[in-house]
Amino acid sequence: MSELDLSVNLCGVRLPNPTVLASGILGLTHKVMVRVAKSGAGAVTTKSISRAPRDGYHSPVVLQWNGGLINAVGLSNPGVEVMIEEIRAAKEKLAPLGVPIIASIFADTIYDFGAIARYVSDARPDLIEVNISCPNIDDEYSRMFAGDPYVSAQVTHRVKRSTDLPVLVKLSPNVTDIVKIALAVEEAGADGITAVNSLGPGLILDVESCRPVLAHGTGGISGPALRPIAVRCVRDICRAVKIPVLAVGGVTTGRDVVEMLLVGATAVGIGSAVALRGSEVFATVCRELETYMTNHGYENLDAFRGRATAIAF
Amino acid sequence: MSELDLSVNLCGVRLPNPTVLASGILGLTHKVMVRVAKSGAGAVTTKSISRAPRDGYHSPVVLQWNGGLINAVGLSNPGVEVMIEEIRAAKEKLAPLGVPIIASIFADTIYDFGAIARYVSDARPDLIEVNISCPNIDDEYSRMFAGDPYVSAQVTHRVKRSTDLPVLVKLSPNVTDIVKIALAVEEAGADGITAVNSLGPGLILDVESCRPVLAHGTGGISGPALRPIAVRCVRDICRAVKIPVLAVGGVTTGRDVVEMLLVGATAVGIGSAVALRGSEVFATVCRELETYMTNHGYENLDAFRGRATAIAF
Amino acid sequence: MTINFPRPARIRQITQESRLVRTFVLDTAMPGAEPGQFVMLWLPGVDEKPMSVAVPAPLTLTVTRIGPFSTALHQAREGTQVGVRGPYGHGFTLEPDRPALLVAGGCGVPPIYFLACRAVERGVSVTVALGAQRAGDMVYDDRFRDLGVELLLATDDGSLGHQGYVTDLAAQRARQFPQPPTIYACGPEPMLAALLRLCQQQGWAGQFSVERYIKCGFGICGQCALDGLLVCQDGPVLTVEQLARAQDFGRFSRSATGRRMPIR
Amino acid sequence: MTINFPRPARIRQITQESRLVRTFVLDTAMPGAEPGQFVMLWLPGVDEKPMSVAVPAPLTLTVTRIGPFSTALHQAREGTQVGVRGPYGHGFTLEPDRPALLVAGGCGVPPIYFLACRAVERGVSVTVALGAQRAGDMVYDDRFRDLGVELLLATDDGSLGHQGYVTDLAAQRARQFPQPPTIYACGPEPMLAALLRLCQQQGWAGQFSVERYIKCGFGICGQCALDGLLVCQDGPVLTVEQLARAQDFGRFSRSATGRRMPIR
Ligand SMILES: Cc1cc2nc3c(=O)[nH]c(=O)nc-3n(C[C@H](O)[C@H](O)[C@@H](O)COP(=O)(O)OP(=O)(O)OC[C@H]3O[C@@H](n4cnc5c(N)ncnc54)[C@H](O)[C@@H]3O)c2cc1C
Ligand SMILES: Cc1cc2nc3c(=O)[nH]c(=O)nc-3n(C[C@H](O)[C@H](O)[C@@H](O)COP(=O)(O)OP(=O)(O)OC[C@H]3O[C@@H](n4cnc5c(N)ncnc54)[C@H](O)[C@@H]3O)c2cc1C
Ligand SMILES: Cc1cc2nc3c(=O)[nH]c(=O)nc-3n(C[C@H](O)[C@H](O)[C@H](O)COP(=O)(O)O)c2cc1C
Ligand SMILES: Cc1cc2nc3c(=O)[nH]c(=O)nc-3n(C[C@H](O)[C@H](O)[C@H](O)COP(=O)(O)O)c2cc1C
Ligand code: FES
Ligand code: FES
Repeated sequence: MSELDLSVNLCGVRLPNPTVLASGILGLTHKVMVRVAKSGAGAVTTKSISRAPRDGYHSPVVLQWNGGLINAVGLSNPGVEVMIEEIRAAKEKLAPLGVPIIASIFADTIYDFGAIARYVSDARPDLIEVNISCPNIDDEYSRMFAGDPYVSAQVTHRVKRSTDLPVLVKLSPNVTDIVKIALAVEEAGADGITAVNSLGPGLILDVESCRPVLAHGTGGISGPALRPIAVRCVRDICRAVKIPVLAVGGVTTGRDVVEMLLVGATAVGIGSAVALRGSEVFATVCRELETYMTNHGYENLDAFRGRATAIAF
Repeated sequence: MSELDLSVNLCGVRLPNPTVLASGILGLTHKVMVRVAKSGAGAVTTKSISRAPRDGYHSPVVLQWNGGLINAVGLSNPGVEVMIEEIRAAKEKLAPLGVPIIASIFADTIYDFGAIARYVSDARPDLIEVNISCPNIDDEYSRMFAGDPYVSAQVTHRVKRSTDLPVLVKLSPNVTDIVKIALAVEEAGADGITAVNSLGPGLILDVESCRPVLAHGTGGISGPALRPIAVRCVRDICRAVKIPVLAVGGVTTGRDVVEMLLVGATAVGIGSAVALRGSEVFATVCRELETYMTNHGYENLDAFRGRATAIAF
Repeated sequence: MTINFPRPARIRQITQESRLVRTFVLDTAMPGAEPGQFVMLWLPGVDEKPMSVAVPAPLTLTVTRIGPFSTALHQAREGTQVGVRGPYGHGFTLEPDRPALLVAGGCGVPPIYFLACRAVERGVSVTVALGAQRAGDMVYDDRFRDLGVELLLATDDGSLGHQGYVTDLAAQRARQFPQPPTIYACGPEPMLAALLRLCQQQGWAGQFSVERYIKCGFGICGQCALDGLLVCQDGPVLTVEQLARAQDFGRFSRSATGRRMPIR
Repeated sequence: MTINFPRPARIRQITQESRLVRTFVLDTAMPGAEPGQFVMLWLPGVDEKPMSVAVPAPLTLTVTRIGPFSTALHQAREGTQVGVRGPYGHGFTLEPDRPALLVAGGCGVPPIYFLACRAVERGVSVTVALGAQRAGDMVYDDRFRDLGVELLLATDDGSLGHQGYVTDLAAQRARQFPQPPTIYACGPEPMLAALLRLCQQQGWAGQFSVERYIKCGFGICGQCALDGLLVCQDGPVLTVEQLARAQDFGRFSRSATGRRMPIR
């Protein structure tokens, strides 16, 4: 087993293994991010960072149902000034471990995306992930940036001009044609694509009180229920673009990591599975991945990445 | 319990209870549809009917995963000439039971939707459901009609002019803004809306053979994984339109029926749950619904329909 | 519980049974499968078809080469990966108190072999009648002999055993039974239809395994309808009483579109 | 298993404990809950907040009116519908071989009561020290008296029991124990910080229940971070050793945004 090489090159950044802590999961404070890295993640992503601090919505903000999680956190975060300190502190501890940190950013205007990218770059995260795809902010910002190829490209442009760091743009599955958006952000200079954000939004009621169970009302669907949709999105995007894809959505087991790699993903984000299998999920999933590789005689991930896309279907 | 009235008026048609066999589930032959009605469904829908017979895709065409079903049947059906005989035979047996039959139709051109609606009307089903939202035909027809408000309205127009029967238009959750489509078909004269068809499409691989598990590759997601998305779609549509909504998507228990009614649905389709709970699911779900009504002192469905939409959220 | 999702498995052993028939032993099992139940056998990239369980552990399927799927399967080698889901359907119910006559023709032989094995395990003595066109098409006859059951063979050309229809041979033998027998049968529908008439005339009990076009296998698609019955769930094994009420039995089957087609 | 989804329940009984404190008995139970664990209590249309289990069956919660949520809850009537999920977190672990000193202040009293009940059930004798600002703010003292445990009371103004800090009272009593005690404590963080220093000086063991801003309750959102610890999962009960390593303990908490805020 020690012969297996799980490492990944994501936009020029080396990850010791393909599992990435997804944005919004535990990524608020440096000590917790370091703990997740020590428990086996190949990279960690911060919670999405806005210019000003945000309280987020009232609770419940995230619940578990039989398909996974439903969340409307409201992008709560302490704002970029606080978060760059967390990133700096995290990076200091993560660099010796060889685990990169991805700073997730979001803003409510195209212009602000640039400003915050510049700000965050000061803290030297290894990558920037641009969250244009949160499904829970529609009422606030009137629409999701990732719903429109032109707007998505504009945001990408602006961020690229504001940083020298590699930039991932995070897309939404809640669009009629995700490939169109992927091509637009690639064309606009994105170094990679993160696909996907949570699905929906969805709505679950408490039928006794006739109220939505989330305080916000609707919420994004993640976890196992999202997986087949995410796999299809990643497959479609990988077929269409040349830049690497960080695949996120419902990944819970080593088998699910393999599935994402088979359709062409470079690395694989894990979020909701932390609720299902604990923060050990990264190490566990890597062990399961190694078992698959051993059974098939693969020594590294390139040996099978994209194999399913090679078979025409 | 015998005091409870579960009956429903769907576009002027009386259903003894709000549960409707969804299109594509068992609805191919009259004797099986009669059996489903006898086992408790308030209405039955035929498999979607095309002009010419269709073999559908190779197998597997439908599988079960932990979130529900995934299917790409390829709209197999024996064609309208055969199906109108099935509808006639079914209607003869269903009418005495007081269970209406809904004829689901689809076509590959706007024009053909009209032709097939006219043809099907000869067999006097109680309602016509216009399937413009199958997620599995993209490659064939280059796009889904339900993805575009203008095209959806055109189809609705054409069908309305070709029949005197009440017309339901079946929408897709795979659009950026389902309310826009709902408003367009209402404006075009639809008597009601069926929401929603299956989600995605999604993709599940067999990681051993690196092949999709469905012969077609991708497939529509239905069952529990779809429910929160369907509830949100139904809520959004019921807020926006005045015509009745037949809510479909993941309904498996009486609680789920209540949830759909609370967000404003008039009746509730059940498909995948037949795999989970057998064809007795209709009777079972009605019993569960009655328990809820008894606990809350409701004597009929109007007593609580739309109650969650009344509470602003 | 039945898992409605293909489980990967590999072909471990292939045996040529006759010119058109091969037996495939897989490296997996279908514990709990009953005689008469079937699995859905998936050839990735090709198709998926219903196949009767011949032996549940290791899972053994006997397949007649007849069209694209079975031809592709016959081209498979040991080690080829397939997928299986099931077991599906309602199987045979052995009635231990009546003489049991098992009748099989064509690709109906494997499930009848499974039933014979079960009978022997339970100490129920059975008579088996197998039919084929000619000697070279007869399959599984030595397996039955190894089981030690009474075995009657019939071929159309008389090249092996009795010359004529297996149904006639079976009828003849059944009339000698001290008590009215139960007929357990699997084979082409005309054969089953003849047996149904026989059972009706004689007042014998019968359980026949019927084929209809199977897509889902778990009662969702409605494709396998035989009148109001779903062959994938209510069948494939149906009783004489059920079949007597099914107007299409022996007359009409359904194609992949669902269209009714006359049989033969 | 913990269900991370609010289960509907109704308020069956409400008791006024003091001017700002009410106890709510629900028509549901949290079987398997351990002392120190908490539930998320949902008021539909209002908010959801963590509340320590005071009694697991019927589920009983004691709530101090402090802000919008607790005020809305205090306005609830018998019959009001709420939702509960849990139990969450890591509770107290009774060490039966050492003298047990239970210290509580403010809204820390209910979980300490649950722990005292558990100790009495197990035959472990415990000493309980409760603190409040004045006599009218003291809650649960008669419940502890009914349990028959040794009870020490302290108020800031001396209007009930000892005048001064409950921490001093507790320290004084603990020094009289024949063996080094374990301190089990719940209350305001400055009180816990004082107890931590005491334990460190004296070499006593300690388990303290700590509050941080809780959103998810099941280790997903990271909001409850205390250094590298997640209070909703690793806590709320943490050991003296864990807290000694947590640089923020007693100094910084986090707001709903996740921003570090100085305590007091
Ligand atoms: C319950 C059941 C058990 C079966 N068990 C066996 C078995 O143990 N061994 C065996 O060789 N065959 C068995 N069959 C038949 C087998 O599934 C088909 O013959 C299949 O192999 C044909 O596929 P093909 O592509 O080779 O031929 P095709 O050219 O596609 O079909 C040839 C004929 O096979 C039948 N057929 C095709 N597809 C299906 C389908 N999806 N469902 C039912 N019938 C179909 C039709 O009558 C068709 O005319 C069984 C069928 C059923 C319904
Ligand atoms: C593990 C745990 C157990 C608790 N048990 C009890 C209990 O048994 N009885 C009781 O009265 N209170 C308990 N609390 C505190 C309680 O959750 C809050 O005080 C809540 O009632 C405040 O809500 P509010 O809207 O009334 O006040 P707000 O004005 O919103 O807040 C007042 C103060 O309460 C705290 N608080 C607010 N929201 C939260 C939150 N989501 N998580 C943690 N702290 C918060 C903050 O310190 C805040 O400054 C517990 C807290 C934790 C962490
Ligand atoms: C509680 C929660 C909070 C999230 N917050 C963010 C966020 O701040 N920014 C973001 O880009 N994605 C956010 N997401 C989406 C995840 O990063 C991820 O894309 C999604 O959950 C799908 O992956 P999963 O199925 O592995 O959870 C959040 C998801 C959850 C469950
Ligand atoms: C096997 C299968 C076949 C289907 N075929 C059709 C169809 O022919 N026409 C149609 O409008 N919807 C079809 N659907 C969609 C269902 O009618 C329904 O909208 C969807 O499955 C969601 O409901 P459910 O979660 O209750 O299954 C099909 C669904 C399944 C699972
Ligand atoms: S094969 Fe689908 S219902 Fe029987
Ligand atoms: S409250 Fe969310 S991780 Fe602890």
